[in-house]
Amino acid sequence: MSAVDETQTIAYDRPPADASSATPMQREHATTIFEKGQPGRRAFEAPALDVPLVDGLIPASARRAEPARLPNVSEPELVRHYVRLSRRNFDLDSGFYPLGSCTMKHNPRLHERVTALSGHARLHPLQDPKRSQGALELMYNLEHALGEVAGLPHVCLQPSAGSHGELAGVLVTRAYHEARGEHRTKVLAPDTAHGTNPATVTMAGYEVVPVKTSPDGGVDVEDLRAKADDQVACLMLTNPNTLGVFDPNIEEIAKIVHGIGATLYYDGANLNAVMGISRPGDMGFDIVHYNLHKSFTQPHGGGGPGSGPIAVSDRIAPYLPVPVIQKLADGTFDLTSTPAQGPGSKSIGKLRGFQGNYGCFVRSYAYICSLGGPGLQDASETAVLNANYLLARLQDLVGDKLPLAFGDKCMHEFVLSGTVMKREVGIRILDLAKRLLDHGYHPPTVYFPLLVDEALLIEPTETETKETLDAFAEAIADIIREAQDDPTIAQNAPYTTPVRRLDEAKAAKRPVLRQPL
Amino acid sequence: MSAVDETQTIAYDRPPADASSATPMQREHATTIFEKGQPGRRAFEAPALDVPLVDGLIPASARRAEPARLPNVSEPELVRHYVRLSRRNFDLDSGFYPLGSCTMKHNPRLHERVTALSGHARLHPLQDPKRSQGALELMYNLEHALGEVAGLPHVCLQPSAGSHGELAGVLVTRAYHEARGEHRTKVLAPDTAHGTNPATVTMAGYEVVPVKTSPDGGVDVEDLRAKADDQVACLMLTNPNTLGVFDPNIEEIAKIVHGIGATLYYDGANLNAVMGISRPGDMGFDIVHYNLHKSFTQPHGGGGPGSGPIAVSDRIAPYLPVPVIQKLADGTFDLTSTPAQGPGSKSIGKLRGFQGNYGCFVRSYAYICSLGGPGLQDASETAVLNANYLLARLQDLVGDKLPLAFGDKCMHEFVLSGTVMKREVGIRILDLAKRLLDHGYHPPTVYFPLLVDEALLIEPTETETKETLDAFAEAIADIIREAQDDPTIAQNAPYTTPVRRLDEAKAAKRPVLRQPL
Amino acid sequence: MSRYTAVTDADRAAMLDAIGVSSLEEIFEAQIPAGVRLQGGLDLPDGLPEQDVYAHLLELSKKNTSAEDEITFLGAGMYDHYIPAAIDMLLGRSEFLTPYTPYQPEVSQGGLQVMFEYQTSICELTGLDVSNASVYEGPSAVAAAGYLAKLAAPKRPLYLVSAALHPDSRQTLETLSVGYGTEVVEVPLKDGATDAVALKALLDEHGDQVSAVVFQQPNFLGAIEDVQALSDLAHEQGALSICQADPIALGVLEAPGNQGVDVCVGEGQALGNRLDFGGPSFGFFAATNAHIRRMPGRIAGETTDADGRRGFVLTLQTREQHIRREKATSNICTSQALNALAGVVYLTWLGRDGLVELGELLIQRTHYARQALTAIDGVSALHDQPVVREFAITLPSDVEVGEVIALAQDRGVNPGFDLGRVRDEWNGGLLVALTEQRSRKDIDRLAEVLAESITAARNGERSPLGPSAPKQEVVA
Amino acid sequence: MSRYTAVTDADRAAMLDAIGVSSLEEIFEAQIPAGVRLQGGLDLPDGLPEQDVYAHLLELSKKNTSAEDEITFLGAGMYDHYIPAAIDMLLGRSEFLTPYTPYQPEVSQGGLQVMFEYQTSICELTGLDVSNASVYEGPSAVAAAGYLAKLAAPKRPLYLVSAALHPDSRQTLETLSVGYGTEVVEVPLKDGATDAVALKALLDEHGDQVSAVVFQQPNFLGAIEDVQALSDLAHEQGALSICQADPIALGVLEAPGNQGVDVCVGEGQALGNRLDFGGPSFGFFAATNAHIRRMPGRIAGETTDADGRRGFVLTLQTREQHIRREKATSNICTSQALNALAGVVYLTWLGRDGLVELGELLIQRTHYARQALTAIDGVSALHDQPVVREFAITLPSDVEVGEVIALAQDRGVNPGFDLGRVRDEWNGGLLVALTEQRSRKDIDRLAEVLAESITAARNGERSPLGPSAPKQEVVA
Ligand SMILES: Cc1ncc(COP(=O)(O)O)c(C=O)c1O
Ligand SMILES: Cc1ncc(COP(=O)(O)O)c(C=O)c1O
Repeated sequence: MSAVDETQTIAYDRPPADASSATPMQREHATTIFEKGQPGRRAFEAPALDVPLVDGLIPASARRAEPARLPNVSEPELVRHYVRLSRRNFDLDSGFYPLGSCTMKHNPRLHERVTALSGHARLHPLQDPKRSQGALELMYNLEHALGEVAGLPHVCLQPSAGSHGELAGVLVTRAYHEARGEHRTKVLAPDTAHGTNPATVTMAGYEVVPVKTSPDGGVDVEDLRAKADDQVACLMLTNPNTLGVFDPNIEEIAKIVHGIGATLYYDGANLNAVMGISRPGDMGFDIVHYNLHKSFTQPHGGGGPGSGPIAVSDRIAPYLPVPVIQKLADGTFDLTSTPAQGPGSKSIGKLRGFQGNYGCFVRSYAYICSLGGPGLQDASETAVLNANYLLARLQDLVGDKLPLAFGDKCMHEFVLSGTVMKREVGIRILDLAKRLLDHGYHPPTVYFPLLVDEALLIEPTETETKETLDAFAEAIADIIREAQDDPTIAQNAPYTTPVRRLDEAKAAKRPVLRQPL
Repeated sequence: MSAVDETQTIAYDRPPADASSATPMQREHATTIFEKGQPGRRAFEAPALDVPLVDGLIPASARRAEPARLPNVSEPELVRHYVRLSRRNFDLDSGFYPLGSCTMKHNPRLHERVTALSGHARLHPLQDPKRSQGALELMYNLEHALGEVAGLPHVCLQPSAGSHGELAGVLVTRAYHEARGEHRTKVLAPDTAHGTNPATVTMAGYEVVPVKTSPDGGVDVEDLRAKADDQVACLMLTNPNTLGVFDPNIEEIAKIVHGIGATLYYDGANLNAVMGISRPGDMGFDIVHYNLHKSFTQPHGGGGPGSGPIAVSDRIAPYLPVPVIQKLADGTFDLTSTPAQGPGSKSIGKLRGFQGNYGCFVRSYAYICSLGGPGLQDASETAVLNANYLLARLQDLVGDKLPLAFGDKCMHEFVLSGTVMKREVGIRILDLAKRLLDHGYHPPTVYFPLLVDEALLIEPTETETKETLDAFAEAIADIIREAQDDPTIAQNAPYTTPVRRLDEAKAAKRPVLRQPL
Repeated sequence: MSRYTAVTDADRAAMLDAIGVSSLEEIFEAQIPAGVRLQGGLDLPDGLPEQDVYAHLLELSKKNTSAEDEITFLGAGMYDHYIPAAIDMLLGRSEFLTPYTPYQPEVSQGGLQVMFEYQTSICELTGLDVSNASVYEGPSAVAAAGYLAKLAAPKRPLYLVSAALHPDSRQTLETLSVGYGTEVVEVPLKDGATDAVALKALLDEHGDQVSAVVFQQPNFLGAIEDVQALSDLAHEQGALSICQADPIALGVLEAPGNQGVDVCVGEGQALGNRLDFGGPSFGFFAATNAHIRRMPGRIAGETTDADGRRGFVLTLQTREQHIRREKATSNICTSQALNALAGVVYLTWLGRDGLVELGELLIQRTHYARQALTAIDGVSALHDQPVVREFAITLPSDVEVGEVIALAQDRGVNPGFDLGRVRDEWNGGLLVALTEQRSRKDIDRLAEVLAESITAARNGERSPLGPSAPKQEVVA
Repeated sequence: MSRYTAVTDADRAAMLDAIGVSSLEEIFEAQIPAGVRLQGGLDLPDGLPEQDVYAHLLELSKKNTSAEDEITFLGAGMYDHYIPAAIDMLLGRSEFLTPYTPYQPEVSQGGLQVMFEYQTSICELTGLDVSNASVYEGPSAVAAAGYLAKLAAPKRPLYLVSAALHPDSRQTLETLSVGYGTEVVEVPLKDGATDAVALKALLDEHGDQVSAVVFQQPNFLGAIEDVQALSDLAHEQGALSICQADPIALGVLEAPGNQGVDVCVGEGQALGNRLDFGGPSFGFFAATNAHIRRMPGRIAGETTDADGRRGFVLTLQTREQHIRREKATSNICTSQALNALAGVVYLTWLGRDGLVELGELLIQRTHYARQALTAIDGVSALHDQPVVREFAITLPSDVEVGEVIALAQDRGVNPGFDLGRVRDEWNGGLLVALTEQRSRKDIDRLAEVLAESITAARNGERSPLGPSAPKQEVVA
């Protein structure tokens, strides 16, 4: 399951004709924890009852009739089950994971260590601010650093992920307009936008109006002008966008949006391209969300937790969610939900429980302390260098089959189009992706952005070595070469993974969403 | 690499005829960390020089001419290299590991957590005893508990592993005799003894005299009598012995040994069979060593660390290694290397640095606190039950091919003989073991004890489930059935491991013991 | 180059050469308009070696008073349960910690099966048909349930919300429903529990305007609600019954799914997740089959592979933003997979019997504590409803709750949450929470310290740190 | 049944049935003589739930003053270096933590390659040809080296041992050599370093009786020895040169292998291992090719598999106890694989440049500290030899070192090791050690506190805990 980034490897063989070579994992029938164990087994032992036993404290009507049918397993069974399950995952620590738009950069273990310190890990969210000064100081410092990176002064750490930040952003936009007595109805978003953008717009009670993409990969400025009217509350952009293209007309776009009194929203998922190089605030964005689990290396956890703080300009600040952190005259910190003025003074309210995903703040703060300003800039520069190098290698090796979709350079990621490969070689991007699994790589993002047919969105990140990029490019070339001889090999891939290609249609047709008991 | 202990599994397939099914791990060429990285890369950053720089502090003659040629890698490279290496290991948390004589029982993670507490993990060995009272109290309590299990009052925790404990045991025996003006020259050990016993005897300056094993699997009492003379300093036994046989004549043996004024030494590697059931001290042993990494679940770490405390009777106590822990009148604890009387007052001296493998003490102490007296007894009873059950299953399934070497029951482990299988089926115990790897099991101990041809020494331990034992027995039966059709399959196994059978002769003939640079 | 990057000067030269540029600057110049380039880099300090960062974060952690530094009875939504060591190990495994959402199921069976097992355990806990793979956290889960009700009944612009719903849930629901224009009407309490009579009146008044009735079990004041009654009332008017539940309490309380609840959600922190000053944790979300296609977020489902092997995939994705975009049932993408893993491992650790035993232990110790505290002169029960693991008392009116808490903390005991921070009508109230980590000894100590602190406050003693956090989250 | 076992009553019944007995007791009765059966079980308390054990072990840990609780300059063999977080993660991985010795190489390539890489790094560090995969710890490694010398020259019953060899190494060597009858003769010091003239005299006197000369680099007092000179003298009389070295210091000091040393051993704790109150750590053991077949313990070697792939196995096993039994070169079996893994990961983390940078930093800070302390009125250097990371000073004769240390610890600083505990002639001596975790600020604080404590001791102030550990490990 691990990437082959060594120079010298044993010649790659044909995949097996039959299943005769099933690995131990493939031979193992997937069995859930609910199918294991026996009544009476246990991993937990309750502390002794050390108070007098009193009956009838709970009315019978409220009492549970049937216990929840949880598993009955010993601790060794529990540990072995989940350790073995873990080995059925591909992970970043053991292989290259160039999943576009997700910024799969190295997760330093220092962050797990500091987050586990009891002063952080066992701090109750409702602890008196006077007795949680370390946490508030950390959050205050993180807000400052994030604000500097975005070039916007006011930061709210509360949102739980990028899409949550988007929702916060659109809701503060709404509050901002309403406060001015304006009831706008539409939000613009380019057709390259991530699905969370339009989904967010709907949840915030706006109508989504898509904006076309121009041949250069940026926003079609004419289309934008045409759609920019006084009913538009906001334009949501990511820059560089999901094509890895930095919008050449960003300044013009900002003018147009501000011209109609709308806000310009920055989807920060691609911030890893521009830290210390170009700041959304300087581009004219009013609101930015960050994905701490991308640019600031919060481990992805198999799909979270994440954290999606937002930063805003002065005019938006009063509407920020509460609570807000304040640094008091005496240098101590406080947490308030009713600030007299400034950020949060006309708050949209609370966006979730407590103060946000503090554990993620600790990690990202540690990361910022480790890299510092120069280090963050180096990270983005290297991310862009790695992406352009891998792009060059791939164009050199297989450019005729997998051309770049837009432009000739990229920022931190790039999109190849598989249409030629599909036509001339006979395999789809999906087949290429599945065959990559046999080579020990996690495939890039496929079929996104939707704008590009047979899209392959590749983001290597700054933490990978040149050796790894070279080996990955070779692997893609190998697969295409192999497919030119025999496309069925890739079409039937993968062969060496714990399970082979899975029937997603069947799963959706007759949903089995829990272990039957 | 994980054991298949589920009831329902896809029918086991023939192994591949060729290497066409190589897994990603098999395709990967083993590359050492010294072959990775590039000059200039680094995972470490030194703290800033915060004192005035002074030149010439070290004479040029003493300075290193050439830096040690260590790797140059970034942190991501370091992490990925070792995480990937780890996945080339079989481990107890993901599979059944019935390695005879090694007691591969479950390692609770609680022990890693408590050992990591800074009060334990960052405690300096030379800290003033008055400021390390927690550690001394823990060691004192552990000594008491171990003494109770062995039935011998005086415990020294210092030895670093079983063989180190053996050496300590033979050296205190020597000191004991010398103090009585006797200069004995021989130590007896049965032919079933583990290699460390005779090796220890030699290092302690004694001659080893092997004692025969009787048909019932115990010590041949007549042979013992014949060899028991006044030159014998000690008899080293493990009981149950490495055949899993509890010596029926243990009382008689003790009489004989004490009759000639020798000491009776208990190799505690098999203590997991008798905790709370029978105590070495009550059997007449004078000296016992424990393997905390066996009976008391210190994780094995790929070959250590371990810990081999010893317990002794009153007459031996004065010779114990120093330092010794003392509980003072005021209830506090002290560590002394010069006790006025009692244990260590005529000490053989120090056996190693400081006080022993404290980190192991913490784990084993936590284990004893978790199980308590009843739990330790339950552990041994269950270990014996599991062993006898697995023995019964195997005798039922393949008893004609793999008969039990001695007796008809066993204690916590048992030895099968593969001579019939070799003759009738045409595969050796080694082939069976290697084929088990394809089934996702770690094989039992093979070719030990030496007394039994084609020996297979199986110790399931108490922490395994009946389901696992059943599946393992079936796997052995499958392999023998498969071999009856075609022995070459097992003879060429394994097929699915990261590497196939390795050429050990080649390794020894032209030793390559380091990465050439 | 930092310790996390690996491009040496030699690498860079070779790479630029392959790209066909002479400098990295060329690449940026070619793409980024000069006007938006940042000059002179970020105004942030230089980076630090690993051990300096460790030292700094250790120092910050020591400025916090954690549950390891005091005997705490603070709950009100998050609880200091013991987390088994096996969870740390499993969550620390690279294979669980570092992958992202399982977009490639063939190499994500571990994570997908965990989701499937998680969904199973949540269905068992709530007594409902279908669970998703997690949402952000408790209050977000309540808001998500509200949105589901909105999707189910777009023409019903009201939520009836119990006054004893967690204030964070209440406020989150309000904040997020502004966008789509649903409003919140409060249902008052009667002796600490939701007033069924008042609810009926409100339902009669607003009838078909109400999309859902939202309440909490046990409620914010620790009281056990009559879930069946509240659900029946809601259904009579065609509204959904939405219940936020404490998953630990569900070990002993009837499953909401068996009491007419349509959507049961809650805060998952108590299930094997750290306090972490409030997050990350996870929100669980379960509903009846009727709402399966309105569920938010990821759902894992069972299927088979090309060779017929059992396997798992993300399914029913036509609900989701990456497919349906503006028509999605939710905008959620990254959720809380790792925290949900902790949740299912914790529930497995407890096991069928353990979950019940834990609940029974809490009921007994909580009763003992309630007796001990209300025995203090001047202290009374804020309500007399049955409780599981949390209860509310009223302190003497001549002392400031914030002062008493601060004085108790100075004595090493955190007695609980100042209810006056939430509602004026609860001034003088203290919410006290138990976990299995609070022994009888701890409870006795609490009673002792609380009595002492009340007297001290009366005698004008003041904490050097000043009173505990003043009112600031007032809802009403 | 405990939480670690899984045999239910139903399982037991089925298992006993399969075995063909009616009770477990039958199995024991059949095998264990009644006379040696334990009646009534063990006299130990009942077991405890996980969280109670955690609470108990946490309480014990808080009774210790660790390097996290005070600014410590205590070294004398083990050092408080920072351990990178990556090491915790890797050592915590089940795949490294839970297997045993790699008896089945096909499923142990991870551990075996780690041994191979470890051996490579130790060879690089020591400048010697061959390294084993670890022995127990430092002093045990010295004793093992002595045994190798005994095997190499069975007819030479003497070791000449520097008075500045670590006292634990000296005593361990003495304890273990009693058995095979080799004796230790001490080589005196001159201004803190081994006296070459005295060594020559001893060699001339004992000539062919000496199997090895044993010394330490830097020595116990922190002084850098003239390794080449000592080795040359040993070789002149056909004795081996055995050097115990501080692996951190070897980053800046000449490799012993390049200075005539035949066997270089040492304590590996400083390489990524915790203090752990003294263990587990590991001992490294390297020698010239001449002694390859006399090496103790495990050695990994390279080979190929059936398909020609590169692989690793345990090799040269004919040296070992499980093959050669009484003729083995050592009795060692289980050694310190996991600690050696930490060692090679730590060295890789430092890297080629980092190891040198660390050494240079220590040299500078140590010099600064030496200046600062000897500037204290009445304090003088115990010797003037160049040092790397540890140095010895002499406190004023009118104060008890133990008292001063205790008073300094009361003030939050542990100033070092009381040399009087080891040798009367070192009474008044204090051994001070540095690591990269002790900044200039810490050193300045040390100087301040030490001066203060000396004055306090003079003025008759006494630590409530009494003086630090009194003499008890006196060698001479
Ligand atoms: C471009 C873009 N926008 C928004 C998001 C949503 O972020 P999150 O998953 O943290 O909600 C993503 C993440 O996949 C993304 O790639
Ligand atoms: C019977 C027996 N005796 C002694 C030993 C040696 O113990 P250790 O490896 O801890 O030195 C072992 C361990 O393998 C053993 O099985």
